[in-house]
Amino acid sequence: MVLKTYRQAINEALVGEMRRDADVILMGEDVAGGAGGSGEDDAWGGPLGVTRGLLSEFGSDRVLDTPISEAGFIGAAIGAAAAGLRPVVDLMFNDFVGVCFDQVVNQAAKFRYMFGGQDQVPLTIRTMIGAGLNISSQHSQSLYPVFSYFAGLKVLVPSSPYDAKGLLTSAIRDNDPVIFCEHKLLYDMVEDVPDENYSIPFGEANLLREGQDVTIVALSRMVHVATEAAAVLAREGIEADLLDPRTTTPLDTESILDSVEATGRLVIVDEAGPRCGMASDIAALVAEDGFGHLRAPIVKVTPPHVPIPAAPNLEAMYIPDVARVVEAVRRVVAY
Amino acid sequence: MAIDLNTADPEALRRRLALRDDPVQRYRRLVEIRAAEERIREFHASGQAWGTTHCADGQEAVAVGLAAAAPPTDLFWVAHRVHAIGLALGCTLESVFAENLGRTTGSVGGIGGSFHLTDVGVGLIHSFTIIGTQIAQALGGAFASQVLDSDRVTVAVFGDGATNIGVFHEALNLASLWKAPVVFVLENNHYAEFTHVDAVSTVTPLARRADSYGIPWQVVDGQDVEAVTSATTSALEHARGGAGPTLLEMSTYRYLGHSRSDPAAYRPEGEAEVWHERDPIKVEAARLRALNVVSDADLSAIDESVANEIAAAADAAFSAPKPPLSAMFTNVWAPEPAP
Amino acid sequence: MPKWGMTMATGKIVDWIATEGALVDEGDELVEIETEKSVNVLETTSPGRLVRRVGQEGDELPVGALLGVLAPPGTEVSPEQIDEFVAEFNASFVPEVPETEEVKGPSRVTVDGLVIAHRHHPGGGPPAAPPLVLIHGFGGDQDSWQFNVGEIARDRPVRTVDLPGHGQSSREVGDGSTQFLAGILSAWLDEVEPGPVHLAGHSLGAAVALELASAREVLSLTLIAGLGPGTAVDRDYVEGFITAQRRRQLKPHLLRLFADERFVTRDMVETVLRAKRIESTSEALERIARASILATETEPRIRLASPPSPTQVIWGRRDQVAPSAQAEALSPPLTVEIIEGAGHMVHVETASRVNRLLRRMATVHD
Amino acid sequence: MRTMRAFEERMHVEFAGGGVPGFVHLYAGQEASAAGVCAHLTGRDVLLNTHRAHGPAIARGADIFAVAKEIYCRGDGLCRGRGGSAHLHDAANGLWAANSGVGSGVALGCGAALAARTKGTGGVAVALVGDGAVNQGVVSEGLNLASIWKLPLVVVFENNGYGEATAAEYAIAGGSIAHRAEAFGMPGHRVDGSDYFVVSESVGTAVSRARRGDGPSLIEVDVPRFFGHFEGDAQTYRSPEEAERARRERDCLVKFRESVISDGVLEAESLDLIDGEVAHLIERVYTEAKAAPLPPDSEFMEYIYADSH
Repeated sequence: MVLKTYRQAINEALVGEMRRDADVILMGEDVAGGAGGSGEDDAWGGPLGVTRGLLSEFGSDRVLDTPISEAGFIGAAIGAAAAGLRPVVDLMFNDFVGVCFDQVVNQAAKFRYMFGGQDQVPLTIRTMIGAGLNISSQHSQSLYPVFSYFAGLKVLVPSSPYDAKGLLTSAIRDNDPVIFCEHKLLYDMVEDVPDENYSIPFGEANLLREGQDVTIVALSRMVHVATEAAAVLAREGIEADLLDPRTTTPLDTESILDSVEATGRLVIVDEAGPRCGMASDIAALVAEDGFGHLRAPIVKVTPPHVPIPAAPNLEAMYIPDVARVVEAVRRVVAY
Repeated sequence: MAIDLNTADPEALRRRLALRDDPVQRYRRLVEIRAAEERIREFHASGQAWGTTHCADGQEAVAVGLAAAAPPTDLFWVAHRVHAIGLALGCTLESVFAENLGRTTGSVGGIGGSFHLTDVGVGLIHSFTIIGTQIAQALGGAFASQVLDSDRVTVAVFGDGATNIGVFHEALNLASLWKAPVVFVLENNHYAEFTHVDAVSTVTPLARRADSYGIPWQVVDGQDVEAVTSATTSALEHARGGAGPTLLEMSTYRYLGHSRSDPAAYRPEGEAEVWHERDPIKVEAARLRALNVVSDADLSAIDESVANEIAAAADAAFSAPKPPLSAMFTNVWAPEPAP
Repeated sequence: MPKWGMTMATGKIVDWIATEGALVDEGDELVEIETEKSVNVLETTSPGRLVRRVGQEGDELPVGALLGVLAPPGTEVSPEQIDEFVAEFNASFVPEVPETEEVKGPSRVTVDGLVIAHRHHPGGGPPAAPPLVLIHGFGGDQDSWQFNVGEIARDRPVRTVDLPGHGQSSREVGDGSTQFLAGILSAWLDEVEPGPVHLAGHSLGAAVALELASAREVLSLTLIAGLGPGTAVDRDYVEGFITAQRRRQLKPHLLRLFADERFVTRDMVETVLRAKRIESTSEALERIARASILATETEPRIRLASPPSPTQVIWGRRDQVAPSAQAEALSPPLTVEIIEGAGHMVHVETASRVNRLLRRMATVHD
Repeated sequence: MRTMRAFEERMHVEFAGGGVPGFVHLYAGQEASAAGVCAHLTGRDVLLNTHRAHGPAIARGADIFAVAKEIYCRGDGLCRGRGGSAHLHDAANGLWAANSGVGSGVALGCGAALAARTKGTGGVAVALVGDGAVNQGVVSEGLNLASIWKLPLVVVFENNGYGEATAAEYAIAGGSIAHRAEAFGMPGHRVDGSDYFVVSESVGTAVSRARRGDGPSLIEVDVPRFFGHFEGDAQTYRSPEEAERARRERDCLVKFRESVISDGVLEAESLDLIDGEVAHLIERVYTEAKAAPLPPDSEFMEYIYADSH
């Protein structure tokens, strides 16, 4: 058993795949940090140190610092992918997709489809999601529901170091554009992560806990909030089936529907906003295909429909917490 | 509904006007900015503030020179490294400290944080964390001046990193076509986050890019308040007179890392020391001494009075309340239009 | 309170099966105990009369705590004597701190170029006692002995190991034959345990154990749910297990390993999946399955007619993967135990019974 | 060039008669540009196409029947009916990503060039971009990337005078597109796009430079656009005489014919013969394309994701 951080797990997946396949390249702003300066070459290793050490092993032909020009370098990554490389490109904060939205949703997502399946875009976009650092609403959003809207993109929301390594490995090997959403509050979380390469298939929800009273579906960091809530509830005699979909496209609808069939109750915990999000998407799925099994209304535990405030006390109120999940479950169980 | 530009905090407005014709006040503001950022770093280091913060140590002359040159009716759209320019434009120490600490008396009530300072009353429209956004927005402000037939000039302040993003080029093209009353201020501190400017562009000086859009440009000594003030004054008048935009490249240097977590290991040994020799505070002190405007005792007195003000402002910021829950839901939407 | 599992710290009494005052014989079911990982029945290890049920149903007790008092057959004890015994026991009882070895992970050695993960459990018995080496089955790992190690280690050191292609050992499996696997384990034993050992293997591990017993000095041999090459095994199970990549595909196969579905917990499915996801695992399992499990061969019958060591065979009556009928035909010198109500994972489902059989076999042949 | 022209003239007629789905943008007038570019490209090179896609697709060697069928959104069209007129893409022939997102070709081209260099194929990428795209941020970002990474990329701006309906002169500050190259530290030239030989020479120099590893170049090709921005465009933003004059004075086919005859390279008869063959081919192409079936309903959900490897 080897305890590793989420950060190390991602780094290992990158190293593992770059060693395994010479077509894998890495690009983004400061992925090495220090290009062109006369100081250290790999001074930073990514804005949060995730890609540290890759430059020295793989060289500047495969680890490329880019200017601040997301539309340009993500477009270039798409082109390189279509031409046979497997670029892993760092979009830093997912909020920055605003400046390269066209490249991501009109180019990467549709390159294969609109050209009748002639090509593929084996591209991985790593990007940070999540609130909790008091850095306000242009650096704290969770936009995976936006990406999930677009057919042609695959969207991953790993909630643990083990999942991060396995899913990133699958993402790099996958032949489609994949958005890999790293929650910035998880980078220091540790877990047992094998040294070997391994891959986790897309579209398989992780079942973290088995119970018969309620189904809780939680995504990304909210998985940990829900886990804690489930432990509190278990002490009250309420046993939850806790599912982490891990990938929002493809979505493991079967596991969610099966679980709700057994429990009759559904609570969804999502850090993305309440409108047009994964919580509403999953609620709609169960309302359409699992209505007959429901014994209580579906409850979504999400932030309110507001931008994210920087003030620490307000941000804490914005992010769903254990108490809100516990309360929601009690409500559906008592219904 | 347009924003109301007449809501200046009287104290902030006084602070802004104080720089206009008073070199001693400019010197004092340089000192104040340096000390205030040091205090802000203490907030973070001690865990009283968290999130991140971007300091401008070494770049104070650019901030103070811009504020000294521009009348308070001109509007600034600036980058995330905003404490210096915010304080130069007049934001009070307390409002900057409180915003870093997430208090209601912060410049945006604690909702924005360190890098989103705003005080429209003194012309600080907003500070931006999405690189380059302010360049297009300032152009829009200039366009508004044209439509409204105002003699207001807008200023976009951005870093060297922003000159590679598309919106910089898009905005320069439009500004040139429209002869917009805007001044583009490229604050070249030589590093975009951790990457040296030479690694991400093949053109030197960067300002030469303006040629491709038919815009005049100039490289300015960003360590010297007087040089910045004088170049900016000309550019503002050029724009105000209807002659269109100018790109000013302020050559300066960031003493510290990109953000509070950055030790700046990517820089070569000795590089910072060279710039320290031309520290903007040193340069200005030497000038004032040479002109016999101040004595050494005056300079010490300034240091002391700044320190006292900072201590008082920090105390005030700490004693201000944290925002109530209702603040989270305020200003999501503009008020309903009047019937 | 028995110790079933290396990290087990406490157990909960679910149900007393034996009534107070009842005469019980070795192997009789005494009490049902729930741990974090399973519900299992504790069996009597020596005959006597259950004179006191100390722990009550619903009690959660630390490992080693007093569950009840058994008086030797034919002796009479007064309630006062029992009270005194209980008081004395409790006065001196200090709950043991659970082992942290599982958290540390297994040790690793390199044998013939392969990394082999293994654990040594010194236990509380005489250190010089010949150790028992446990070899897990196809697709499992050394942790599948977690309900057995603790009890057996009371008598003697226990060694567990991950076979090549399994657990945290190398994915290199040579030609996948039992000879190759046994060769690696023999080299491993040369390194860590050169002296005589007792040996037990489950399923594929039984085949490897039999091969190993022909190659080196083995004091006793226990074959659990497997007889070596030629054991009749359900082909669909083996192939389904290898190809399953997802929880929902794998679980039906794991359910076939047990008579009682409750053993197939979320944790178990996840653990197996995690091992299977490691690069090259499917290829390794495939190769082993082709060479060692699905190949048909009659030789073991001959070999078992005169086994290389004293040998016992243990099987679950309700084994759906390797039918127990094939054990019924065996005759002395083999001893054969077919356990009612247990499936293929007989050492997990009826851990207490299997532990008793393993301890006795080793003690008799030390 | 004759095939491109004939294809578009016929398309103009067919579109007016109905039956051509979607938006169609005709390339007529600009043929010397595509021909001049493609003359220097080999199989390992990539040409990034624009939404004014028909001409460059034909010039690059895509099957003209499949091109026509794609424009008619037929099942065996170049892109199986998923793309239509503006999205012609022929991976096997190094023709890429005709694109409605104007300017994207520069960024995508950077990627193609990066891949060629990383994989050591010796290939270059040529991105065609219209004058309307020159002010897109992604173009600036792509030019900068190509410059700092010294990519084997040639960016060819086909300046046909109008970005949709807006005059290039109105929309482009700084005097010319070629002048933009300075902002990115690369060579930039403006050439007469009605003269095939001029275009070809300029592109040839730039492609050789890229292939040598000396980095990117920018070429502004000044071309006339004979038709509107799209078919159905009444073109009220320009005087009727302007297009007429362009046809009269800046027709690359006329210039080519005059040039090769006066230089004694080809005889008028051989050129007439080619024109006749082309007319015959175009007739077959349109007959076949119109008769081809639409994509089967059963393939509705195909080509969204690649199969994993």
